[in-house]
Amino acid sequence: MAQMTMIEAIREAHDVAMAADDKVVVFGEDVGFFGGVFRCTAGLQEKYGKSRCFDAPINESGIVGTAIGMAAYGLKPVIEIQFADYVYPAYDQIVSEAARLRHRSNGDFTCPLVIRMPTGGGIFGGQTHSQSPEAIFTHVSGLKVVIPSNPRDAKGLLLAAIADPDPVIFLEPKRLYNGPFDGHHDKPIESWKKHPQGNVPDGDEIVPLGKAHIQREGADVTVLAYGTMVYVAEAAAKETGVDAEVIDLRTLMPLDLDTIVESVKKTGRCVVVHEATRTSGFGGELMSLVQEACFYHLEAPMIRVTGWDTPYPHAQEWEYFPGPGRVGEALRKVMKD
Amino acid sequence: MAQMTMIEAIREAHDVAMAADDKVVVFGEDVGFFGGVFRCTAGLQEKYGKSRCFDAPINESGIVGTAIGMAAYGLKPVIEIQFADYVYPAYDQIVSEAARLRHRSNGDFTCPLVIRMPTGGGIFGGQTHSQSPEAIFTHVSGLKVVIPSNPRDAKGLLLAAIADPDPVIFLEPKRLYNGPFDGHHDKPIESWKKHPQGNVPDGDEIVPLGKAHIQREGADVTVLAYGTMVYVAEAAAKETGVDAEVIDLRTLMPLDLDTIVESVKKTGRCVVVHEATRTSGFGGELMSLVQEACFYHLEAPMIRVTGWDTPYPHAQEWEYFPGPGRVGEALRKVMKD
Amino acid sequence: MGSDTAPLSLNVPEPGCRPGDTPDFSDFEIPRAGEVGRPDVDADPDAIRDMAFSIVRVLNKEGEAVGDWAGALSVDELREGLRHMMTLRTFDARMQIAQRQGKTSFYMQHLGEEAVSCAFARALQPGDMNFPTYRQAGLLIASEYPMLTMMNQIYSNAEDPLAGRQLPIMYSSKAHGFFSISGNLGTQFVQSVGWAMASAISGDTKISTGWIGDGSTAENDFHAAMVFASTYKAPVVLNIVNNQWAISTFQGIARGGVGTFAARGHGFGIASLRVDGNDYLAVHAVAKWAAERARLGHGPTLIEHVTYRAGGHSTSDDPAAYRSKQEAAAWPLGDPIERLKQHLIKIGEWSEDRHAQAEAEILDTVISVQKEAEAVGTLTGGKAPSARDMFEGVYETMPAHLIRQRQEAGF
Amino acid sequence: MGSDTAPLSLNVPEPGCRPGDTPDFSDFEIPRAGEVGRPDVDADPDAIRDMAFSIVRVLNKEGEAVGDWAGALSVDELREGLRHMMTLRTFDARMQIAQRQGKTSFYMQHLGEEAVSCAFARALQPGDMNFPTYRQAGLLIASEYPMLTMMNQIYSNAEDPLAGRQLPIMYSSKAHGFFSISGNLGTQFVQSVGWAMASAISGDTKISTGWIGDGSTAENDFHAAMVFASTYKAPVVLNIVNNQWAISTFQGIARGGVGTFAARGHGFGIASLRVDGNDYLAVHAVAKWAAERARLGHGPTLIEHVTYRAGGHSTSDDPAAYRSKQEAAAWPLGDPIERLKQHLIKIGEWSEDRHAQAEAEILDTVISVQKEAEAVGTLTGGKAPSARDMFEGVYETMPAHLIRQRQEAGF
Ligand SMILES: Cc1ncc(C[n+]2csc(CCOP(=O)(O)OP(=O)(O)O)c2C)c(N)n1
Ligand SMILES: Cc1ncc(C[n+]2csc(CCOP(=O)(O)OP(=O)(O)O)c2C)c(N)n1
Ligand SMILES: [Mg+2]
Ligand SMILES: [Mg+2]
Repeated sequence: MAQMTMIEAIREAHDVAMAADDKVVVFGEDVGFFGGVFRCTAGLQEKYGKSRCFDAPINESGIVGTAIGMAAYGLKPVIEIQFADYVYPAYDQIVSEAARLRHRSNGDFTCPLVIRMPTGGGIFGGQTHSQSPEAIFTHVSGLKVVIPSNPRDAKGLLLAAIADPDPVIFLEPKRLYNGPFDGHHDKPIESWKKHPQGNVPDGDEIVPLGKAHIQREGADVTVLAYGTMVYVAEAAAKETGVDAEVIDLRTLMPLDLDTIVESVKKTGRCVVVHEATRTSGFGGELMSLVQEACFYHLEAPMIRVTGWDTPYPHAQEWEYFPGPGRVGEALRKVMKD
Repeated sequence: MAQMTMIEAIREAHDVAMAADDKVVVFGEDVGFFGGVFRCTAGLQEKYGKSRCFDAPINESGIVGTAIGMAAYGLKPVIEIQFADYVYPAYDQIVSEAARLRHRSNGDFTCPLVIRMPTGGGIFGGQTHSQSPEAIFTHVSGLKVVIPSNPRDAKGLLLAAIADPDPVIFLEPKRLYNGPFDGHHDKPIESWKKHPQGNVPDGDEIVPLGKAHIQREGADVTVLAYGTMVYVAEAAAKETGVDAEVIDLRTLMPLDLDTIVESVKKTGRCVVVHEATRTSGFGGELMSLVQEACFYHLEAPMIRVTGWDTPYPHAQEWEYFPGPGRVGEALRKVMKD
Repeated sequence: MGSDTAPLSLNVPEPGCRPGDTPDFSDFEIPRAGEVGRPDVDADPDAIRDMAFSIVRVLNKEGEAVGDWAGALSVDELREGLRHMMTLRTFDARMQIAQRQGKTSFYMQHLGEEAVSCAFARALQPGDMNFPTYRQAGLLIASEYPMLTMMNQIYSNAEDPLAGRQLPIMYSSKAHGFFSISGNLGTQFVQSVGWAMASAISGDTKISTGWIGDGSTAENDFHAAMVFASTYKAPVVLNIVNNQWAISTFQGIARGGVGTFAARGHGFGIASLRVDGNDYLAVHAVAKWAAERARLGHGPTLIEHVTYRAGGHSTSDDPAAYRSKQEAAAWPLGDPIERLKQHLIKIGEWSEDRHAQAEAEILDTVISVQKEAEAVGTLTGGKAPSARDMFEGVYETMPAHLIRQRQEAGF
Repeated sequence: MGSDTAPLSLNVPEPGCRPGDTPDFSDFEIPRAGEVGRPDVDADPDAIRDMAFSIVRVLNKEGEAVGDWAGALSVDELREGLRHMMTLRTFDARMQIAQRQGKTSFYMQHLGEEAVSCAFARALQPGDMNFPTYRQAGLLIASEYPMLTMMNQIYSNAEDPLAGRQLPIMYSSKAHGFFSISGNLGTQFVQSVGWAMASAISGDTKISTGWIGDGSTAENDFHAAMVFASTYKAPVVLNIVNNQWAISTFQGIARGGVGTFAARGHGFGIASLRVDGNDYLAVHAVAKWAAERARLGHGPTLIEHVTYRAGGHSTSDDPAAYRSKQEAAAWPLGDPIERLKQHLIKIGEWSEDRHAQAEAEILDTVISVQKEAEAVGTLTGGKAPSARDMFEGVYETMPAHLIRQRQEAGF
């Protein structure tokens, strides 16, 4: 076990996977010599050589397109999109190609591929460094979608994603890279170095895809969250005193519906939190699944706390970001309804 | 008034708009000389000249990208993507540029642009001519999303979309181009030529964006549908004898929530139908909105009838397509719950 | 300047000839067969820039094979090549009819372009991988992929290797070096580069080929392929099949009526050349050169195959609506089957009689395979793939939500 | 061949020099100033292909303006140009510090590249439209856009013309012919082509310019711009600013270390040339030529501005981690301000004293504007844009769901 940041945990997952299997190759913009703008791949080129970790041209579509060809060849590309906001040029390659290859070729060709990207806001990155596009991936059959919320999970889930035989979208909440941010932007910054979830097992232990984690047990209301919102939800529960059960979904596709349903059946109430814009966000899917499975257990309308349906603003970041204030309000409301 | 197919109605909307305003320009793959693979723009080049209706290179991203530049200049481009399945290469231009231009420039530049595309299945088009990608657009702040289900609406909504000052995604259910298909693929094909909704007003009358249409009044259950599913839902109601109120949403963004809520409050039950894959489809959003607004009125769990979470298959088209059988089953079930 | 200058106007390129016009290819510059020399396979791309503006040709008007690029194939190989092209043409004709009879939903033929894929296939080695478009079935025919399997896929019957999931003709065969065709234009061009990079990363000796149509060179993935191929010197042969037409739009809409498609390689330092796509010998010779270049580590080649789409774009299309009916006959590079046949006759290795006999045999074979396929089923009758199967293969292991959906569907 | 051939390996281009190495630009071919002639503005792109492999230069080592491209600007214009560049550099330096002080979140400077945008601006006319990247603020400075407004935007304060919604430096000013910068690389290159097409469609006389960095030429939108510009002969000037580096990757990662970026135009029949981007006179002359060409209906031009990014990529970046600290000083094309200053001194129209005085005046002005802006507010203090405003302008008319959300937000 070692105490590390999420960046270090991600780097270590790469390292473990590359050491174990020389089919694992890593590339993306600035990931080679420099080790990535967030340093998640630092040291890998030096250790594994330029043909296993290299810089790519600034062409997200080409990065994914070539990685699909490599995956079809039999390699395991783990690629980085510099910010999730820049994944859209690659959307066609992901949707029309990576996601469908196994199905349309009846297993003749497959696409084991991990597409990593920093996601979410909270860093004054404005509209082009803050977006949370998970819903446009969860809608696509054939993709898996993972979003860790702490160093321990980041390492274990990334190892699981690399081992997975299918394409995995791996979203890294950049505001959590260095510490467990709870949305209180005016308080001192915390570090993973002292946080229990910053304690990361050595070796190649995976955290399985498709399993949620109960971040905080509670009896009164179930909060479904992922990424940065896990810590915001935890803070909101603490601050309001509402006995919320906070579930960190970890994998959005496939989703751990059993854990969700069990919790909601117990609490009878549900709040869904995400950073992404509300309409057609993954929260809509979550609420639908819950109402389908738990209709007769629900004691109050479910509530969504999300980013507003506007582009992500720069100056108004903290009015946009779903912080502990807004989540806390929802907790109080759902308990009153 | 004239009786026409949806193709003719769309062509006429172009014609009316181009005659009224020489800022309206039309382009896309094969839309110029040939008039489009579905013939929706036939005759326009001859009538308005090659600089107002022209063929484009096979580059969906470039088609949208140049159209954004034209819209910023002050023109009103109405462009065609040959099939909705081919819109993904243009997704970045749509999301990062068209949708955000007004907001990020604080109104300094705007993007009045209509992006038309045939959508949906039912024509044995396999995975690349059958998809329904509406949800990936409704998730994007700054876009409007329209989907007509009959010639009358197609003309009126397209005219409204062209008049709109913001970018509009205009989805045309290709299986409805020639007749009101109800999902009974083994029955003789019907034509718009005898259907009341094939009777299209002359002139420039618009059908406003953001207003749903109650296609069939009913007391027992509200069915939310759009595109081809409107006729499937109507057929299912007829065949099951369930007194369903079928709402044709017509515009998904902005959504006519008032009409929906009023209906569900009346019926206490709700079924949502779409062709798109289920997970993170627009149905999830609809069910969430309904539960948020009508929680205390709902007498049974809402049900989604949708395409399965697989790529759109070729040979298994009719097992995939949500036909009147599957919708009818949902109606019966929601009445029993 | 400014307000003093004349109003601007939009240039919209027009083909030389529309329905009713008389085709005129007199502007189309065709070098004599043998005129373009064969550089060494390690030639510096900058040293052979002129090849992007000329056309490699081997067969002359008299049916003789001339110049540096001639002589790579034996007579037996040439006769086999002829048989491949004839088989592809017959196969196409039968399937085109089958579609008209409602036995499948869709078909696309190769009429006039048979040499491109049939001759190319011969330059590759087992283990190499093609990333074809829908108009390179010759790669399968020439590598002895079973016609029966092709038909089963076209009919989406119970023996369809793709289980009915994919459109007809969007074949896939890893064993035959034929990557799964997607149907989205351009996407696979860059994947071929990735596959080649993977071979280089792995220290392997395999190469790959990418394929794209003239119209589809406009797609952005074309650029991605060029950027990655040149940056990493990938062992890939990138092929543009310029058959003059996309659907209703001519190649000028993809390149503005200036330059050549091959010249696109120059901005990337990629070796680029054009070849007479209706000349079996020329296509093969050029393919061999480029494959060797790639395999020896000299990097990518961009080949523009100059040919003509003599048939409709697909079964959904009637070309008489947008181009002259005489255009195909006026096409100056002739018909690939006819040209190879004449060459073989010229050198005394073939005759009209043997040709007629081969035609009849091939037709017989195709018909009998067709009967076999139809005995299994067609899109509208016989044994179909299972509906249950549609839920398989979305992921290696079926996740819970798909198991639930399959149950809901009742399969 | 095949199993007999040597294993392949991946070619990953490397810059000439990494931290610790001694920079060596001896391979970099620089023609003498005046060497490249000035063709007519209606020149056939094919006739001037060599221009894509050379560099248009006007100022020689002695500070003289020589050759065909010289003589386009008056002394007053040159002095004004010098002032623009000095203003941009001073502005950058102040804002870079302001970011370090936490007054804004982010900044990007132009150090070493000031000539490109400052000189280019002068070749345009009112009504023309630029589609810039984040590194062409000289277009604003040189067209007298108020510095105060720029700072208000950088500080996201209550007077920010973009209401705090957009990142600092992502300016927008229709009135000054400066299209709203998005921050996504490449996307706007093709939009500039669409804008130019619109001018042509409308029978207007306006032209547009597109801008892209060397690294960003790898983006697919570059291709879309080329395809549409060439097909429709759009009145657009497409500019590649090759400042040798993207973030940590050198230009070889975008072009494989072969060819030139300008040569990318050849495959499209687009007039293509390279210019000394650190030579104010050369940039202006070339820009004027290309603008005239576009305005007269002769179609697009692709210009590669050869320059060097002497500073960090942005305030988030420390270039010492990936390149030699000596590289900027070793850059053979020198510093644009220094070169224009020397030219003016050489022709007796400027002096070290006047220069020092101008420097002081400019700094004074910038500081006083900065005080004014800071009196309104910075990102972390003073008057901020309203939160309510974030909900405005998503659409022209606010739809019901946004009104509900704004209420929910409590604004
Ligand atoms: C991304 C995408 N856009 C559009 C289409 C529709 N489409 C299918 S084939 C075709 C024309 C292709 O022309 P070309 O590349 O010249 O190939 P050819 O058919 O001549 O071999 C078009 C526009 C598609 N399949 N995919
Ligand atoms: C689509 C997209 N991908 C990646 C980035 C991140 N990024 C911002 S600037 C930059 C480097 C650009 O280099 P270049 O084009 O040479 O421009 P320069 O900064 O040198 O002017 C990168 C990778 C982005 N902004 N947009
Ligand atoms: Mg073609
Ligand atoms: Mg650069």
